[in-house]
Order: sequence, then C-alpha cells, then structure tokens
Amino acid sequence: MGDFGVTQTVLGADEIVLNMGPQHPSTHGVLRVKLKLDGEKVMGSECIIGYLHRGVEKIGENRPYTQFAPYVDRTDYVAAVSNGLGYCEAVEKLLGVEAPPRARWVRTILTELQRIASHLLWLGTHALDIGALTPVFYTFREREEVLKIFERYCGARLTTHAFRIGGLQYETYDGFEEDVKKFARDFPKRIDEYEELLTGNRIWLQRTKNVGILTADQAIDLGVTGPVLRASGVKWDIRKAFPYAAYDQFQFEIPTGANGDTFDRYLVRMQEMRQSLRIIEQAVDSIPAGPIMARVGKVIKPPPGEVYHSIEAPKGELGYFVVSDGTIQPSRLRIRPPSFINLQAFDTMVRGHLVADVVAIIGTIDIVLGEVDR
Amino acid sequence: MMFYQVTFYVLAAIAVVSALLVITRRNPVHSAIFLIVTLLSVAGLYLQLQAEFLAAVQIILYIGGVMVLFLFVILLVNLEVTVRQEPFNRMWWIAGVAALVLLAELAITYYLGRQAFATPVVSAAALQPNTELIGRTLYQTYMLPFEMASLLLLVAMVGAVIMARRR
Amino acid sequence: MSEEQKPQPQEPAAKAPPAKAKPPGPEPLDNELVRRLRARFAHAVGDALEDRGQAIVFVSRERLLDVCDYLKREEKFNLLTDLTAVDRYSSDPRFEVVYNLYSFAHNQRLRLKVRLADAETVPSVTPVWGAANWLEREAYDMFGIRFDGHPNLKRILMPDEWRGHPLRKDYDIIQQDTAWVRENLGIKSGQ
Amino acid sequence: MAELIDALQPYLIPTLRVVIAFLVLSLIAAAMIWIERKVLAHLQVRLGPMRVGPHGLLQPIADTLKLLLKEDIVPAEADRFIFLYAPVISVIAALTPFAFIPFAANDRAPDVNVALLFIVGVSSLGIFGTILGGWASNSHYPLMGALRSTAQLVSYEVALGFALVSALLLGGTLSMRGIVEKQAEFGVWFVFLQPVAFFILFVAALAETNRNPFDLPEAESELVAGFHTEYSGFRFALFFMAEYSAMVLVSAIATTLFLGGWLRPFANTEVVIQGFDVLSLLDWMPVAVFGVITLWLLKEIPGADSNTHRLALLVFAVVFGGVTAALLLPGVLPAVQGVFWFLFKVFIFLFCFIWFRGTFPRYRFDQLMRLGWHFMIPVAIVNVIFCGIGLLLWQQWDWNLAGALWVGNLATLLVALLLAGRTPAGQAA
Repeated sequence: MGDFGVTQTVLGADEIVLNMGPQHPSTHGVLRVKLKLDGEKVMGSECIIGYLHRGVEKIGENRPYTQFAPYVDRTDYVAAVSNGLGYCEAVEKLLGVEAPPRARWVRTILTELQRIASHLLWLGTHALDIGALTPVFYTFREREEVLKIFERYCGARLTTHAFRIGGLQYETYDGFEEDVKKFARDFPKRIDEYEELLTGNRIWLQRTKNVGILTADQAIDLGVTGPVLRASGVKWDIRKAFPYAAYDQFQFEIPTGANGDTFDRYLVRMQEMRQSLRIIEQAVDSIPAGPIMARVGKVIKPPPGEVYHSIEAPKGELGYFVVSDGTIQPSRLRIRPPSFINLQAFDTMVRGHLVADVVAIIGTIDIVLGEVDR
Repeated sequence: MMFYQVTFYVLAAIAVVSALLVITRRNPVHSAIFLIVTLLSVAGLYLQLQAEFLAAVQIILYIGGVMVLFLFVILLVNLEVTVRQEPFNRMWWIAGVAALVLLAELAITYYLGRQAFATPVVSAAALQPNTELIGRTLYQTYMLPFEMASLLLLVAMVGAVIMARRR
Repeated sequence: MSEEQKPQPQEPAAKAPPAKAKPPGPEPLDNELVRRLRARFAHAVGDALEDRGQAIVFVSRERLLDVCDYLKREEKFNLLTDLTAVDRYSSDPRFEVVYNLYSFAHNQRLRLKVRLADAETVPSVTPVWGAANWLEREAYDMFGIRFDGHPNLKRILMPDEWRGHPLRKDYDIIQQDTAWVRENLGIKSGQ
Repeated sequence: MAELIDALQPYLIPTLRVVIAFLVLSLIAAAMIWIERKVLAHLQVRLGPMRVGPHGLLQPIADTLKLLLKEDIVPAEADRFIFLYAPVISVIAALTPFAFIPFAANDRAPDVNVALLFIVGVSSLGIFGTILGGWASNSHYPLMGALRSTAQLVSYEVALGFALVSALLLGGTLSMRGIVEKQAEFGVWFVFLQPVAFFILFVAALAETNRNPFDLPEAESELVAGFHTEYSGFRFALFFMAEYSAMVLVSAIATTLFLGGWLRPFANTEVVIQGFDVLSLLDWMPVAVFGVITLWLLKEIPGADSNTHRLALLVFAVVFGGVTAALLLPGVLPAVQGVFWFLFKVFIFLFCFIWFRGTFPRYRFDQLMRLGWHFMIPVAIVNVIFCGIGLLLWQQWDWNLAGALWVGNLATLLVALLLAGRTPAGQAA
C-alpha cells in the first residue's frame, strides 16, 4: 500500500482499505486517513497523525517564558492571536498578575477578529471541498481585511505574536478603532452573501444535512469542544463559563445546533461570526484609557506551582497547563489542542457514510494539522 | 457504381477482420474495441442500403449503449485472469464442427431461396421516408409482437436485477 | 508531591516577581467535594491542594478507575478536558498523570493526579471517558507511561518504530533516534 | 474519374463542414477558456488572466502553445495504443455532429432526415474516449474517474433522450432543419411550449458535459483530475477541446430544438409605431454587438500597460472593427442574421454553464445517480406522455395547442413535486 494519494488493497471479499493522504488536497494538510470500506460505505477509520510533529511542548520546557510565546503561534497557525492570548494569560495567571483593562479590551477585539478570520478560512475550504468554487474567494477577501488590521497593529499577518505576558507590546495604531468599526459595519452584509450562496442551496443541504452526526452525549464523551460541541446542542462556551480577557463585559449569545450534523456545524459557525461582531462592536466603543502593560519583571520567573488556563479558541477549548518549578523556564508546558481532541470524533462521525462524505466530515471538524501534531 | 462497390467491400472487409480479432484478442478491452469497429462498419453498410434510421439506431443502441455497458463491466471485473487464459482450448473442434454446420445451413438456405435475393434495384428517392415506414410497421402492423418482445426483455431485465440483488 | 516535598525553591522564587502580596502557590484544600471523596474512598484519596484557585486532588492508581467512575456518575464530571503527564525527574515517584475534568452541571473544574514510578502502569480511563483514547496514547508516546486496558496503546505522534519518549526529562532536546532517521529519511541526522 | 467525383459529391460538403467545424471550434474552445476564466474570475471577485496580452486576451494562444510544446508523456504501464488514440475518439465524436447542425436558414448543412439521431448517436461515442483513456492510463484515479463518467453519462443520456423526444413530437420530424422551420411556422419557440422538457435537457446537458454541479468525474478534491489525470501536452489539449466542443454541441442542440435555432427573437411579431416596425431594429443587433466590442477595445488602448499591449488591442480592434464594417456592406447583414442569432443563443447557454460552475457545490455520486434515475428520468417520461396527449387533443379534438401542452406541463410539474418530496434528501445508506 502506497503512502501517498489514494490506494486500495483488497482484504476480504468485500472489504477494501482505502488510504487518503498525507498528500491529498482535501485532508487539509498532512492528515492521513485509513478507511475500511464495504463498497463505497465506510465501516471504520483510523487517523494517522504526527507528520507535522515538531515537539512544541519539549521546546517549551527549554525556553524562557517570553521566548516561547512566538512558538504557540505556530501550533494553530490560522488562529495565532488566539493561541497567543491563551498562553499569555496562562503565564499571567501563574505569575498572579492581570493585564490592565485597556490591554484586555484590545486583546478581546483582536481575538474575536481572529475567530472571524479562522472561521472564514474554514468556510472557504469546507465549501471548496464540497465543490463550491466561489465562496473561498469571498471569504479570503474578508479575511484579508482582518489580516490587514493585524498587520497594521503588529506588523505580522499570520504568526502575529500580538500579545506579551502582562499586556501588550504595542499601543493601538492611529485609526485602529475606525478600521475595526469599518470592518464590523461591512461584514454582516458579507455573511448574508455567504449564506445566500450556501444556506438555502439544495445541493449544499443534501451534502451536509444528516452527514457526520454527533449526538451531545457522544460529543461530551469524546471530549469535543468548541463549535462542534455546540452544534450538537450543548450550550457551553468558555467565554461565558470562565470569562477571560474582557468577555464578562459584553453581551453575546451562544449559538447552538440541534442535530449535530455538518449543516448544524456550518450554521453555528456562521452565527458565531455574527456574535463575534457584536462583541467587537461593543468592545471597540468602550476601550478604556490607561496603561497597556502590567508590572512584570524583565525576567519572567513565576513562583512554583501549576496552572491550567483555557480559552475559547475558534476550534474549541485551547488550554495551557503550565507547571513552574520557580525557574525562568517552565518545567512542563502542556498545550490542550482542540483540533487533536476534536479529530478523535472523526471515526464516530464517519461510520456508515460514503467515501465522498469523508471529505465533508474532515472539513467540518475544522482541524489544523499544526495544532493536531504540535 | 464502382465507388459504391469499393466502399461496400472495404466496409465488409473491416467488419469481417475485426470480427475475427474480437475472438482472437486476449485482452477483453481490445476485443470490445474491435467489436465496436465491427458494429460501426455494419452501420456503414446500413447507410449504403439507404437505411439511415437503422444505422443511427445501431450506433445509439449497440455502440453507445450496449458496448459502453460491456466496457463498464469489463473494467469492473478483474481482467488479469482472462488475459492469462488460453483462448482456444481443447474444445476447439466442437466449435469448428458447429461453425461448419452453421455454414452449411446458410448455404442451403441461400440455395433454396435464392430468387428472394434478386430484388430489383430501387432508387434512393423511393426509399426516402423509411423512418416513418419503420415506425408505421412497428407500431401498426406488428404492434403486438413488438410489445411482446419488449415485455420479454423487461422481464429478463427484472429477473437479472433480482438475481443480482440476492447475491 | 514535589512542591511540598521540596519547599526549598519556593523561597528564592518568591523574590523574583514584583508581587505585592504573598506569591501564588499551592495550598491545602478542604471543600465539600474533597470531603465526599475522602468519605467514600478513604486512603485512596491523597493530598488535596488549591493552586491559583484551581482544585487538585491526588488519587492512588489502584482505585483510579473507581474514583473516575464516581466522579463522572455522581459528581457529573462528564467531560475529560485533558489528560497528560508531568515528569518530575529525580523525585520519586517520578511521573504524575494529570486528569483535567470538567462538570457542565456545576461549571467546575477538577484536576485529578496519579503519581507513579518509572515502570509502573496506570489503569486506562477509556471505559469512563472516550476522549482518553488518543490522550493516553499521546502520554504513552511522550512519556512511556503504560495504560492498562487501553484498546490500542501505540504511538500516535512519533513514528511507530521510534525509540525513546521525547517529553521525558532525561531525553535531551537535540536527542533523536538516529537509527530511525537514517533508515527512514535517508539522512545522517535530522538536525 | 467523373463518376468518382459524382459519387463523392454528397460526402464533400459534410467533410468540408467537419473540417471547418474543427477549425472554428478550436478557436471557440480557445476563446471559451478565456471567457470561462474571465467570467468565473469576475464572479469570484478576481481579475482572472491579465498578464498575457491586454486583459489576458492572448492567454488562450499562450496556453495552446504551451500544451502543444509540452512533452507527450505515456505512462510506462499504460496500454500504449489505446492511450494514444482515446483523445482522438473524444474529439472526433465531439466534432462530427456539427456537420448536421444547421447554423442558419441559408446554411447548406446536409439535411438528413434522421439528423438528430445521428447527432445523439455520434456524440455518445465520446464516452469511449473517456472510458478507454481512463482504462489505458492504468492508474487508480483515471479508472475511477472513467467509471464515474460512464455511469453518469449513460444515466443522463436517457433523460436527455426523453427531453429531445418532446421537441421531436412537436416538430414531427427528426430533421434539425425541419424542427426549426416548424418553430417558425408555429411562431413560438418550443421552449415556451415545453419548458419542463427544456429544463430537463438543460440539466442533463450539464451532466453530459461533466459540468458543475455534476463534475464528479473530475472532482479535484476527490479524484485529482478524473480520467485525464495521466494525460499531458497535446493529448490533454485534445480532451480539453473535446470537452468544450461537447459543451458547444449540447448548447447548439438545445438552441435548435427549443430556442428556435437561427430565428431572430420576435421574428413573427411586429410592433408598428408610426409605420415603422420597432422590433426590426433587432436586425441590427450584430452590428451593435461588434461595434460595442470595437469601441471597448479602442477605449482600453490608452490605459494599456505597454506598447505591446496597445498593439495587441489595436489588432483586436481592427479585426472587430473590420467585422463591423463588413456587416454594414449591402447584403451582408441579412446573410449573417441566422448565424449571429444561433451563436448568440449558444453563447448565452455557455454563459449559464460558467455561471453555474461559480455558484453550485458538487453532488455526491449516489445523490447524482439518484437524481438521475429517481427524478429526471421519471419526470422526463411523464413529460413525454403528457406532451403526446396534448398533441393528440390538438390534432383530434381541435384543442388550443399551447393550452393543451401547458396543462400537460403543469401535470408534469405536479408529478415532479411529488417525486421530489418522496426522494430522501441525500441520506447516506
């Protein structure tokens, strides 16, 4: 059996093993899936991961706290800002300091923009996998606007390293509020545009409804979090459950689905983008004045102990479990990767479906292999 | 008239040669291709007889329909075995005898009914509306046999599907 | 637990951050949940700590499965958020397996910990939470901790034939399975 | 010798037409690639090709040259002979039918009385190019693509055939010319009498040409490029050309059968204002179209990127301006009326093909087959039955033709709605 592309090996009379990836256009990176098939029907699956493993956690144990911050951007590289927020807040918690309000407001705005950018990337590629060629260009147009704001703010677009432990490195640039407001003003129409293309489309419905169903019980048992969990009908969002940054200051809803199928996950993410906009609009109107950095030493040296801090990243619960032994390097730095744990539900979702659905189901989990493999 | 005859013999030769190739090729896909060639040249012969409806139906049904399904099945089924098999085995002399008997039968039929083959040459113009003629013949004169034949085929098809379903 | 067994590093560390008040650190915890656990499992429940407002409970590995089952059924900790391990190298026992639990009903987190020495195994919690499957595989891959009763305990991130467990403290950062790299990647060294 | 020429006489014009069709369609296919990329790009807020020539106008030439000069790779394990000739079959099958399609009233296309059957028959031979090409590549993706293609083409050909039948019933003939003349005689295009049949034909045409949302044989997220994955260079170009020619062909068939072929819109109507038939202004449409293109090209010249681009624009402008001027010559305009309207309708069709590609997601294979067999074919059969009943009512009992047919159409729609309600929406087994 070859390692690349799709190859088949005939096992029994009717059972075939089909190999997808790691070089396959629809596995979103270097995911490799072994499918056990009966004809076109998937009887079982096995995900083979680790092709992108770089030992990020090991690196974390060998770098000072500040030096490790850019590395977390490279786990879920399409949502670098969220990663940075989670890491910085975890270390702040470990230190026992809190970022000043202005920093928290700006962090909230940038993280929500990042959520929108990540969801846009997901929407475009997911639609492309199902054969809709156009949405990807629309979503990239809007994602570009978000990335421009990032670029103006910190000079980087993808791996931003936007935040520092204790607050922000940079004050917001002139016109930051206007840029964000302009985006928030234009974007709802764009979401309407995507929904017009897809939500009511019969083919889209046929390809996504009742495909890859995950019930609430299954989702909780498998530790699934984020939009995938919410689409199964569990109303749970860390922004509400354990508010961080400045989320306790703003009004927003937690969208949920009913059936836990691919279509519900699509709807939940679309709704989430609208809710993110609500948060952004509220936040940008009320950014407080004041310092942007808390008082932390030049050398970060947290007292011994450990902390688990998690945020609602675009893909689910992104947690950092940091153990300090009182030195300038963490003794253990665990990243709880939402993609990795959500991908575990793939097997449950894909059983009984057809090969063509596999592509849709990989897309709907919204994984980034950089985060799965770390 | 000469051109007419040349085309006839060329088409006939192609038909016969490729028909031979159909049964001698080991690779079933190649056989299928030569069968298509045979059918095409027969369609050409129909055209020569001013039977353009027959020719068109030959192309649509036999080539566009039946042969596509043939190829489809050949691609689905494992080919490797047939390629390695010996096409002419020990039974060849039975087939030879059968072929000879058939040939004799054809010869006798021709000899007995030879005057029926001496049809007068009809001008092309007189044959013109033969599509309508075929339609009328099938649906008025021979309505019952035609429908019975189609019913028979339908029954065969349903039976095949049921047998395939049962596995 | 190492923090308590080695109180020495706490002193110098306290000076480093410009903390106004007492530096944050682990303190003993005694709340309703811990009491209920102790009442039910007696000695199987070890120390209970609170660190930065987060509850940590140590459990013996023999009764881990019972405790987990109880926590899921009675205390509604139905989400296994995370499962990982920590290598407290040079202390004994060496490893801690960390179970990060969450209860939707009480909006509460709980960190269960199991201490175990190098060659010791720990029961797999896959019967309780399905999520443990890959997470235990990862812990096995990275630390070499064996989980008894795991349905498919093999490496997940590293190549199947790799030798060594990278997140152990005695595995150096530039260390690698040179034989594997040479054989599979056709290069002398991955560095 | 004279006898030979005499005997060859009937074959000369068709052969010549195939040769001309080959040349013209190569051009149209090249232009189509440019148009498709441009239209798709603008649908997707992009610019599309912009580098080669002004607005990428020379892109098709560059692409063609590239494809022709590329190495012709034959996979080592391929069935060499079949691999080499499969694209040729595709191209021949896609081009030959053009010999029978009348582009205008004054077009001397051979008026075979079973022309439509021949067109359908010969174009269906194109399947062999696909299936043999996919098989001969001796590789997984092409084989799977070929199998999908074949299943899809065979299934939708049935629906397509039934959709054609209703036009035949109305036209009362299998001759393409006869059908158009019948539409002129009725004074109404068949699309207005048989909209359901037209719709079925349109959808089946999308499936027959492997276009979105039925482009499964080439679903790049699943099968890389389908049956022509292993092809490169000139042979790939042949497949490409066959594909675009097939698109033009189905559009031409649909235009002839349902959109009145070469007939001008409102050919039989007159709106006379002050003694002047306003609708006859439509006769000037060809001049207007070419004139506007010329003016647009001229307008673009000052803003072009470089002198080369200016030159290219000028050349294009001269060509189109020349055509416009030629149209104004006495006698030319009436002569090209038919061809113009025919191509105009064909291009509207082609635009829809591109438009759909930019809009729809892709069906899953089982859904595609279910749509074909459980929906399209039953509806097409019901439609034929109602069409026949309508015609009977018209001929035997003197009903109003349009009324009788429309009652049939509504009944068909009812059946279609019932079927659509019954078909489970894409539930996996």
